[in-house]
Amino acid sequence: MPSETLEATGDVRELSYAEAVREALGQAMEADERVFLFGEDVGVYGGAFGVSGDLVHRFGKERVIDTPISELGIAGAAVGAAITGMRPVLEIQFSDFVTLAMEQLVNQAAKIRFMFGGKASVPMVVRLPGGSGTGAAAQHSQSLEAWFAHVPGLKVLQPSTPHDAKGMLLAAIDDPNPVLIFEHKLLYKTKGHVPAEAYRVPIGQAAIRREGRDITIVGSSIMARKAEAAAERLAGDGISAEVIDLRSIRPIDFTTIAESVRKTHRLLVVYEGVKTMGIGAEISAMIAESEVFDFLDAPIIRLGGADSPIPYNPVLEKAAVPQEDDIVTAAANLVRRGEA
Amino acid sequence: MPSETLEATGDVRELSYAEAVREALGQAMEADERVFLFGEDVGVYGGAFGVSGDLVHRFGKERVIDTPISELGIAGAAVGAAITGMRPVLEIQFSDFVTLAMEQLVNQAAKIRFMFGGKASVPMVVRLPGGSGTGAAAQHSQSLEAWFAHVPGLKVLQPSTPHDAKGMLLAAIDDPNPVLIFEHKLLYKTKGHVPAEAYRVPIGQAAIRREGRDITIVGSSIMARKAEAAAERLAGDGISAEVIDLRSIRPIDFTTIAESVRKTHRLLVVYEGVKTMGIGAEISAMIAESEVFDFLDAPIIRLGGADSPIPYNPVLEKAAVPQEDDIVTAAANLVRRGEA
Amino acid sequence: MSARKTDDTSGAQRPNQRPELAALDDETIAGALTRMHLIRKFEEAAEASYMRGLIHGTMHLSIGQEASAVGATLPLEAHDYILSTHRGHGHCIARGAEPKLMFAEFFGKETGYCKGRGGSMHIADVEGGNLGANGIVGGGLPIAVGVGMSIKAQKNGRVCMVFFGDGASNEGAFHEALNMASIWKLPVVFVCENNKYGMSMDISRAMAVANVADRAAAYAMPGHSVDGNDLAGVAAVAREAVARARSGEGPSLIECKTYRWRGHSKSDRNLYRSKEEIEEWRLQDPIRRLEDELKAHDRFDAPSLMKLEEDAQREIDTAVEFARTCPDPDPKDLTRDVYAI
Amino acid sequence: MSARKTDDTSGAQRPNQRPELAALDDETIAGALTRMHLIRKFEEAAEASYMRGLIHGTMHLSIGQEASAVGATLPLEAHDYILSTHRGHGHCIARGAEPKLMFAEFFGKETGYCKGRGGSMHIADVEGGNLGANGIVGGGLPIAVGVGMSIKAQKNGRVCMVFFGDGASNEGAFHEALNMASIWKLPVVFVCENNKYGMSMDISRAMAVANVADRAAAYAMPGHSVDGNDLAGVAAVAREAVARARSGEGPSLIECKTYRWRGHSKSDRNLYRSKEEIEEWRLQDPIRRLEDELKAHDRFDAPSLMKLEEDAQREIDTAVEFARTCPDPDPKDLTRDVYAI
Ligand SMILES: Cc1ncc(C[n+]2csc(CCOP(=O)(O)OP(=O)(O)O)c2C)c(N)n1
Ligand SMILES: Cc1ncc(C[n+]2csc(CCOP(=O)(O)OP(=O)(O)O)c2C)c(N)n1
Ligand SMILES: [Mg+2]
Ligand SMILES: [Mg+2]
Repeated sequence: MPSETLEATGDVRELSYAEAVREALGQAMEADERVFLFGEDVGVYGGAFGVSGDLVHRFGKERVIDTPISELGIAGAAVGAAITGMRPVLEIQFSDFVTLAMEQLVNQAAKIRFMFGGKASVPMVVRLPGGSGTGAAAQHSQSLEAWFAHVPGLKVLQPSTPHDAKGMLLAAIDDPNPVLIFEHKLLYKTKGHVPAEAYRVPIGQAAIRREGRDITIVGSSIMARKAEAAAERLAGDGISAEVIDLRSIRPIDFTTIAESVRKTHRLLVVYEGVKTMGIGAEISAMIAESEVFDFLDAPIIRLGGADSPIPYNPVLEKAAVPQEDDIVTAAANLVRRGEA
Repeated sequence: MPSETLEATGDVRELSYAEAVREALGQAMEADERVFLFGEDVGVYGGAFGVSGDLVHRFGKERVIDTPISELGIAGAAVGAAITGMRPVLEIQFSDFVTLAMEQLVNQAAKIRFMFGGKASVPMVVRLPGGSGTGAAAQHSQSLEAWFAHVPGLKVLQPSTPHDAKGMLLAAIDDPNPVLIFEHKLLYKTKGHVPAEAYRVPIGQAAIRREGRDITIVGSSIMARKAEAAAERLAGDGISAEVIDLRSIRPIDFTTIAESVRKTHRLLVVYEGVKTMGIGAEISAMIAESEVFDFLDAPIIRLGGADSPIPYNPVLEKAAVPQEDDIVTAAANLVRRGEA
Repeated sequence: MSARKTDDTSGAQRPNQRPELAALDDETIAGALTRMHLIRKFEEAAEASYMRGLIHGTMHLSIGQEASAVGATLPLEAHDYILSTHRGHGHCIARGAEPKLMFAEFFGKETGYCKGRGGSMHIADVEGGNLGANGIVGGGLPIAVGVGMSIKAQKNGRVCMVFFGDGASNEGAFHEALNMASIWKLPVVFVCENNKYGMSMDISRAMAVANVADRAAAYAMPGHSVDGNDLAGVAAVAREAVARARSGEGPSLIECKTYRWRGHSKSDRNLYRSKEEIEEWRLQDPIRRLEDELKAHDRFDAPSLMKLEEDAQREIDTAVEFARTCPDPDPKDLTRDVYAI
Repeated sequence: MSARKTDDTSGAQRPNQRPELAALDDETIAGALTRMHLIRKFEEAAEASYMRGLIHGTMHLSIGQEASAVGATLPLEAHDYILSTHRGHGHCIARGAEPKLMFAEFFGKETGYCKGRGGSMHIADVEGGNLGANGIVGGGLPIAVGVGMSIKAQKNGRVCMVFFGDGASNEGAFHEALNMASIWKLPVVFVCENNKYGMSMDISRAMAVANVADRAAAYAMPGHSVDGNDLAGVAAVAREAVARARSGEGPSLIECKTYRWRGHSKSDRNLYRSKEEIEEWRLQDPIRRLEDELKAHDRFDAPSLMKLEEDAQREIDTAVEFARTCPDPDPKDLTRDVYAI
């Protein structure tokens, strides 16, 4: 994880992704009494994925608030708290349940500032654990981030490392706009170096995880990690892949991607959400309509989720989203195609 | 409207888009007693846009059902009716309010068949008036169809002519899957030739509205009509534009678009939804990753909605979505760029 | 109008009057009447502007409902919050908004409350404690919960009053919001303006209980059903609910039974109700009722009442003129207000 | 067990017994007990399978809640519908599902009820009247309204029973669904299994009323709160609600007060409740309570009760074995069941 060690300063420990998120929450609440955490079972239960952990014991029930099972209501409560001076951080227990809260996030949170002529702001953060791989089936495994990338007024993040999980959450809490953070459930237990201080990772900047010459692989969330692993294997086959971790999907860091493609002439985009209308479509389209188009030596290939809900059976479940092997194969084909 | 006169047989009248939808509803209800219509104010009020009109008087209150203002509930009711033998047609008064019904449409309607191993089907239709241009501001003017094109299990249509409005609605009612139909509010009063019989326009087929050589313009919903008008003007400037009316955005008729681009070597996609992550992203990406890529002589350009909520002020409102002039300019630039 | 004034007498000096009316001193009454006139005239001018093509979108007029907007907000203090609805002009004016800035918004002008971005359905004045109208039926209800959470966390002693319609009370948002406000004892006052219809849907077809206030029982909160065309009655109930909220005892649900004289919006052909019904309710005009009662008790004479009305008309006329001459927004600023920096 | 049998005696032949128990003849009781055992054994085997790594995802066990699933469904007829929840194994079995096909689903096999696509949280048997478990809390409630609309339109005399938890009753979906079922007098029975917690949230923290059934008042529908660990009591209340639904009088809300012995799901460390509380509720074991009562009235002797339990255990053991040996789905069929053709 080169970029992490690069960005780290001061006291650096190994933390899990979940611990990194918790540390950010704790530091934000310590630093700013406007910050509070709420959601279903974030209190004594410690969060469905153990993210909030002991925070309720550290900050009390007034600042780590268990809510009833009322997703629309709690999203609206975040909006109300945000426009009146608080900095709410809301956890939607599984991102799939955000389907119940779309009204408040899309019609209210995203639009209030604009509708009010810039005279209000809505500084709220929503954390949304998502993704497949846990055998939780179709209603607990979705990757819905693309929807929100379509909504002006929102910011949407997908940190893939413990380092970014902490730094981007702190940046999101500082941000005067509504920010949604999609956290892949399979990442919670992954470990990485995390500085102890309260640092920020700027919103809207992709990270180059590995430099390369032959192909650019843009991955988001867990797919950035899979792309890194795939790049390692591709190197063994003599293919030099540049790996970009998208990190922010609204706004998207077009410049970093464009510069890379200008150099490698080939682009592969990997994401877990359903391929059709997933975030890779936007990245592909951005490149295809830019001046970088002229630098492309091959079609822009997307690897995304299958055209099906996420199945329960683990074999099917794996088949439904891109795997490391798929990335290796697609990248190798693309490089060879360009050479042929 | 060449394709309409081409497809029409038998008794053909001029009807408005709204009348065509109503005729389809009436014919479906006459032919099949499983079909019923429900939604807010679809009864004696006749629908917020007058679409259901007198249907309650023709079919009675048991089949044209006014509902309370409970969007999540009525979407769920459609699911329940569909899986137990009915053919519900639900109107969501403004498509913006579908934000309240996402759970039932996305987690239930779209996934039930799959989650149940193919042992159930969910034959329901949801009609969603959408789009800007009526001064209804940010919460009553959205174009949210791209979200649903991202959801396997759904079908999503955007008919742009009275002919298609009728024929696609009848096809949707026949379809054993959940079908969402986004109707642009500004189209309701537009007129066109509509055959009297109960014909079907197949789901998943785009329509070539005008043949051309220099550039392919794909438009969806009202933008298909604007593209037609723009093509007429472009012809005056010696540019021969092929205009494709997308009509169906899930599934998308890739073949028709690909064949056209293979011929014209240039692609412009026009849609009203927010440009970022709008349906044009998918069309662009589909082409950019296909063999057609090698036929492209210029970048794929998208014209979509601005990166803002829809404003109230009419001047701003117009500026927020592509206009005929924008299409003419973009197409001309693209053709010239390819030639330079 | 400040709330402190309204409590000065407890009606001791006005023994013949019912206590709800007696509780309001003359200054308060004059202020309330002025606002009711302003609302009525605002709506009439809005309608006229629509006819003259000055307005682009649709609008929802609250003529006939003035007592509920003005009465409910009467006990609020300057720093309290309101959240309003699609039928929100009345709430805005009741909360003290300036009609000229409202008209500017209505006409889509850069000088409007929302710089022409919001229009009729989104008028807000966050600084002034009006957290906004809402185009989504029931949309303000969950937001009110969060405002209540803010107030509690900030211990600033404020109250949040959220308006909604009878139709809105069938939205899931209603249920979730009232439940949360109740379990957390938030300082929120839920004011349902039951005007008998959600668009074309008669309340008796839309719900099985007789009163929206009956639903308070599901949240163990007080529910009051009140004649919504009686300014003094509404104010009395609101005073109790606001006091309860402010003292930390939790939320209340108030139902104001009233009626909108106009159609739901401009597309309404009134097919779902009878002329007779409309006529009957016009006889319950909340402004005339209050004026008549005041005259009967000799608290105001006809000329002074007339003056209040004429002053209001003048303010509205000036407001329309102001708004008409204001500049449109510049299209190059389209995305300016999307994100805060 | 058919519902007709349960009504044959009205307890005339069993005068010493409370009427709820007397109303159930021996065959009915034996059938009900068998199902309760099957549920308990199913859950235990599910848990064991999880420990042995045979199961991929999570699961929600209903041990301790058997009387509510079996009692509520007892009055249903073969063609009636149920809709279930994430904690739905019990409802499935109560409705007559075959444990071996349930286990096959649970193990993700092609032979499972959902061909391995759904898993524990989505077991359905549409042909058999089970319209599916649901991973979304409260997700089945609005669907039940539509099922009720179908029944009414088709005039087929069926009833739809929808299960949900205490936590689910704070979802907006609850409110919208109960309201619609009520205004349209739909043949729906709403059965809330109040096991005191929504995951870690104690019901007393999640709502301000004492009983979920109290909320029925907001929809002018009968609300019954019943000891959910008393099979006969639950069945009696359900019989009344089902009869009411079937006769066109409309929906009812039944609240079964019960308790889940296990954690919410496998990740639960029971930090929000005490060992003592769990112990207390274990003493209220719905199966032992019923057995004891039957023995006290000499309706069944110990050996025959033992036999019912052993038979159930055998069926479950066989079911697990069957399921283990079934084939996995073929990845090439991934998208086969997405669309109907
Ligand atoms: C979520 C949502 N559903 C539907 C509408 C369309 N609509 C606007 S106002 C209205 C009626 C609202 O009735 P009520 O709450 O009683 O308020 P009233 O209009 O009577 O003041 C409807 C259906 C909407 N704006 N938002
Ligand atoms: C909409 C939604 N929100 C949250 C969850 C996560 N979740 C699953 S079960 C559960 C608790 C449900 O409580 P209750 O309704 O009382 O049912 P119980 O688990 O007690 O049977 C929660 C929060 C979910 N599945 N769906
Ligand atoms: Mg109303
Ligand atoms: Mg529970």
